[in-house]
Amino acid sequence: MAIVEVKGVSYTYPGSNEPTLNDITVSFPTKEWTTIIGHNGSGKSTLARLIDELIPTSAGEIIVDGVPVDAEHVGDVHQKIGFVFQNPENQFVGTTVEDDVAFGLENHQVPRDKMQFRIKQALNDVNMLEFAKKEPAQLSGGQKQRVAIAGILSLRPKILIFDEATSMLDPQARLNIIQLLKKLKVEKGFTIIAISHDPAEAVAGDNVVILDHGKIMASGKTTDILTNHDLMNRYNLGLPFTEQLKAKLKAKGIPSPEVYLDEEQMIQWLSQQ
Amino acid sequence: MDKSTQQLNKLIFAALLLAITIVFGRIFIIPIPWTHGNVNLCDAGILIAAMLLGPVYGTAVGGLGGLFLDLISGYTQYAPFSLIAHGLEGLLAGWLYKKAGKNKFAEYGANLIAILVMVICYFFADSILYNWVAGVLGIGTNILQGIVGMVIAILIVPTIKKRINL
Amino acid sequence: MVEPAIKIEDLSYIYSPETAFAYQALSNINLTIQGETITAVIGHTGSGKSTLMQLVDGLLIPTNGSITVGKVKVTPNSSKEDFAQLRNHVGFVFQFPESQLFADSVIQDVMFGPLNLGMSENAARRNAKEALERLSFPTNLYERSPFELSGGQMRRVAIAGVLAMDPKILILDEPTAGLDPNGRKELMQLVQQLHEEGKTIILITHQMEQVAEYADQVVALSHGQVAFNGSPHELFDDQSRLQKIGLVAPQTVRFAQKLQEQGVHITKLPMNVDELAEEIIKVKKGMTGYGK
Amino acid sequence: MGNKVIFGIYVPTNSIIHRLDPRLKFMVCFWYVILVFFANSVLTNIWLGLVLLIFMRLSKVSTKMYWSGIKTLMWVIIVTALVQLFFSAGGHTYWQWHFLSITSAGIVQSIYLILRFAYIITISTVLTVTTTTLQLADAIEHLMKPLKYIKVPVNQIAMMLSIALRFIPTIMSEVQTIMNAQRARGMDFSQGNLFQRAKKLVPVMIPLFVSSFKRAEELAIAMEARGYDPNRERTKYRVLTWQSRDTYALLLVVLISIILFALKIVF
Ligand SMILES: Nc1ncnc2c1ncn2[C@@H]1O[C@H](COP(=O)(O)OP(=O)(O)OP(=O)(O)O)[C@@H](O)[C@H]1O
Ligand SMILES: Nc1ncnc2c1ncn2[C@@H]1O[C@H](COP(=O)(O)OP(=O)(O)OP(=O)(O)O)[C@@H](O)[C@H]1O
Ligand SMILES: [Mg+2]
Ligand SMILES: [Mg+2]
Repeated sequence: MAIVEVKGVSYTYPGSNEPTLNDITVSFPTKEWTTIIGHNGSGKSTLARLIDELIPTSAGEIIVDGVPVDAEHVGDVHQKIGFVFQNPENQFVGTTVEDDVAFGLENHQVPRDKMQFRIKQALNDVNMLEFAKKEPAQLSGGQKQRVAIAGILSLRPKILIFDEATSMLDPQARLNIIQLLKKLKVEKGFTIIAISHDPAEAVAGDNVVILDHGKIMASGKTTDILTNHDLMNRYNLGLPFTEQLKAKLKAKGIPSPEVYLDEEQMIQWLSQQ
Repeated sequence: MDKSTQQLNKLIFAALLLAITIVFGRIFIIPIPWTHGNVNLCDAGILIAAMLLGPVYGTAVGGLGGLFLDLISGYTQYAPFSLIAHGLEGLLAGWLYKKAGKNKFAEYGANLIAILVMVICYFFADSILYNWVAGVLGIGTNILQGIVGMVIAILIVPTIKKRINL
Repeated sequence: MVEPAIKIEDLSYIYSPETAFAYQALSNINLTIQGETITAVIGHTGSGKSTLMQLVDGLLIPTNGSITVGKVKVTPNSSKEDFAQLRNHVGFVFQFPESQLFADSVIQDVMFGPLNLGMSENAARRNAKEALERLSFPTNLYERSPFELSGGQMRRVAIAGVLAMDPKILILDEPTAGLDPNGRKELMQLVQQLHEEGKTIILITHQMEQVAEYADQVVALSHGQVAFNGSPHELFDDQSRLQKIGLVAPQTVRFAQKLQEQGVHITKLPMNVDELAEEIIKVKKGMTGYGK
Repeated sequence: MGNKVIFGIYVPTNSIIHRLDPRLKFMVCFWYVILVFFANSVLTNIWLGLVLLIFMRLSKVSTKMYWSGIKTLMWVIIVTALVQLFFSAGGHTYWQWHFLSITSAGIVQSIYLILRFAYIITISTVLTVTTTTLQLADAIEHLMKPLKYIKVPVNQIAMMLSIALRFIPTIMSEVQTIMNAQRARGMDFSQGNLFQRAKKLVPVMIPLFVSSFKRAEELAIAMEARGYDPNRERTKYRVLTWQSRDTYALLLVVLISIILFALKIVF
């Protein structure tokens, strides 16, 4: 079952003479993690913004959890989708952490007496409860990104979209956020759409979609796509670490299993040889 | 882009220009030689906001900027006057600049009138709070501060306009 | 033997001293950086990397201690001219340098630095063109506004702006942040090339893979102090120390260490995937040879 | 993180004055300035001075802080007071030269004038050192509310102010970074006269405004994604609550005013 269906969508920015997205058809399965990868400028952010009605669809149709994405249903769509962006600084609206989480609740006209509980719960889910009174200048990038996640969790969406939400963080903070997402997916049953230009981040998900110059080039199970070295190299995406190793070993005459192996599995396989 | 998005973009940009104005007022403080006075660059921020976003946002950035700058710097007594002085400055700069069209001299004139009104407002503020002597003493630095702000605004507004599409 | 390019002695730095918000960002740093090498500066966020490098470029005045670059030495009491001297020797490419572009054309922006150094218009233009050529920046874009370029191109212009001042020492603060894998690869090749042309490079980075692959020397900061200073090999070899500084070894090293735990005998810590593959093959070949 | 940018002149001492409702402090501050206009006798001036001293003590903020507020305006105060001294007539004349004179009335008037400066500046400082920027903004927002009835878009103005406050530290460090980056390219900001220095800020301001515009675009999209619509009503999380201590403080101020007017009328 797909919770987000994109059918024949094209998009051209006003004032631009080339389409940024060209006849895109793709679906995102319920309660699974799908990663969209592609080079800088391939149209990833544009696609994500269309899904959340942040820019209006000009051609084609998008359905989110049974609701058509159009001007009439903006409120519904925003309610169903939580969106985290790349720059932690530019999405922190409140003057303190709790104010920032409250921002979305205020917009959705949640009464004040209900807010307190939901803010607390959301901050607790991302391990930031003790920072509730802090100002953004006192937080690191990774902490701000956690607050952004809490901000959308408090709105109880079904779908989370992450547009390169970890790309401005240091590796440790990045790892922490990915762990957090994995946990949320399993424990709360979210559907996750993550955007990245780093295939190493795709390994955390179930499915991968490759975007190149506004077209879908491939989509399928993560394990199938990432092991397809021809495909990955054709679009200049670089390979995840274990696949790089497999490629080098193969070139030196040591063939390894065709199926995708994560680090643990790879070590297992190597040490058993 | 649809209309409501554009409206929101403008509002947020105005908010950031307001932040810039307050920062300019607090950190770009240039002492004037031979006096104990100094000028700050908040007028640059206000004039730029007015020229980029027009009279409505010009008034908002000017008024709120002047008001807030006084409140956080410990000049609460001036706050209501600054609200009016810089609010009018932003209003006039935005409105007259629009009227000026592409005429360079009219643009300068618009800025000058805005500054002049600001200076007059402060003259009354000091006169009301203390006496006319204090009012007269303020004129020099206020004019200087306005002119410095105007020089900066006129130097950079054309360039910025090319780089952002409002 | 090249003489040390930078010598730092007992260096400390305090932000907003004598206020309620005073913050000691660096304490008691002692360091030597050799000429014509690539040195990586690493450490957790807020460890003081950018602060240290701004001191080396004479942008901040040390609270204590001294910095010597070539023949120039600065202390807390040095004159403004001395700090300016420091800046002539050292080029600093800030993080996201494209956000500092301002001029009407690419060439004008690159000329800004040389003109500030007092060069004539012609000399500045020559320098700017040379720098842009070295970065293989397309000639037909020289007169374009820098704001009409792609992200990767903007970054090249910004780096050219620093190179045009012809510094002997080049500091780069996370130069690959925000670029896709292809862009990252190209930029690191550029850094390598500058190093081969005789520049001393200091690279601030969070990417341990870059440290392993490119650095001759690593300086790890932790809470404003030098927690490690030596070769990448030494650093990644000692897991407990790494953990204490709050760092993780590159994937290849971690992978090799895990293999060792599983009883696979690896003799040399691999610094990149090629070396790792070679190590594994050595072990395999050894085993199969043994089997025969 | 040590990255707490010094901005206003707020001093965190958590005194009783710090804990009062900012709206109250606002009103009291302006009310006090109005009272100063009524102080034109020895007793009234002493009374207001005494009240002010008590406020200063209660705030637990060092006297140095208050003194620095007066110090910045010292020059203006001295010149104004001297003009008052030499140009006032009345009472006993001690000294005269052409149109300049020193009279007993002149001395008294200039002393009152100095006190007026000192009182007004100091009460302003009391408000600022005891109230955080955030509280000031909340107070302004609340005091603005009645303007709704004359069609002023109060909600939008409040949002503008709150976003501006949030981004002041961000913009401050951005300014510092851009300035440092241009200094690294050989720029010297501290040389030259007023206008030359202003001109040198162009390479700082252009990147700053361009990046602010990009920031605004991103921020607007992020806000829209979280359901923000400038034309729609919103509920409110942060509210100011009037405490009983605020009522007591208010009563005290009423008492202070009554005493002032009593002193004026009786003596
Ligand atoms: N607001 C806009 N107006 C006009 N063109 C735009 C706009 N936003 C993006 N584009 C263009 O559309 C194309 C796709 O942009 P998009 O942001 O979707 O790419 P992306 O895959 O997210 O890239 P990145 O990895 O750099 O984030 C680019 O060529 C970009 O220049
Ligand atoms: N202008 C400033 N005023 C006060 N404190 C500052 C200032 N700049 C930096 N700091 C503080 O000094 C410490 C060191 O900062 P620095 O920027 O050098 O760290 P860094 O190692 O470069 O971190 P990152 O990896 O995040 O870039 C941090 O705790 C920071 O908050
Ligand atoms: Mg994108
Ligand atoms: Mg740094």
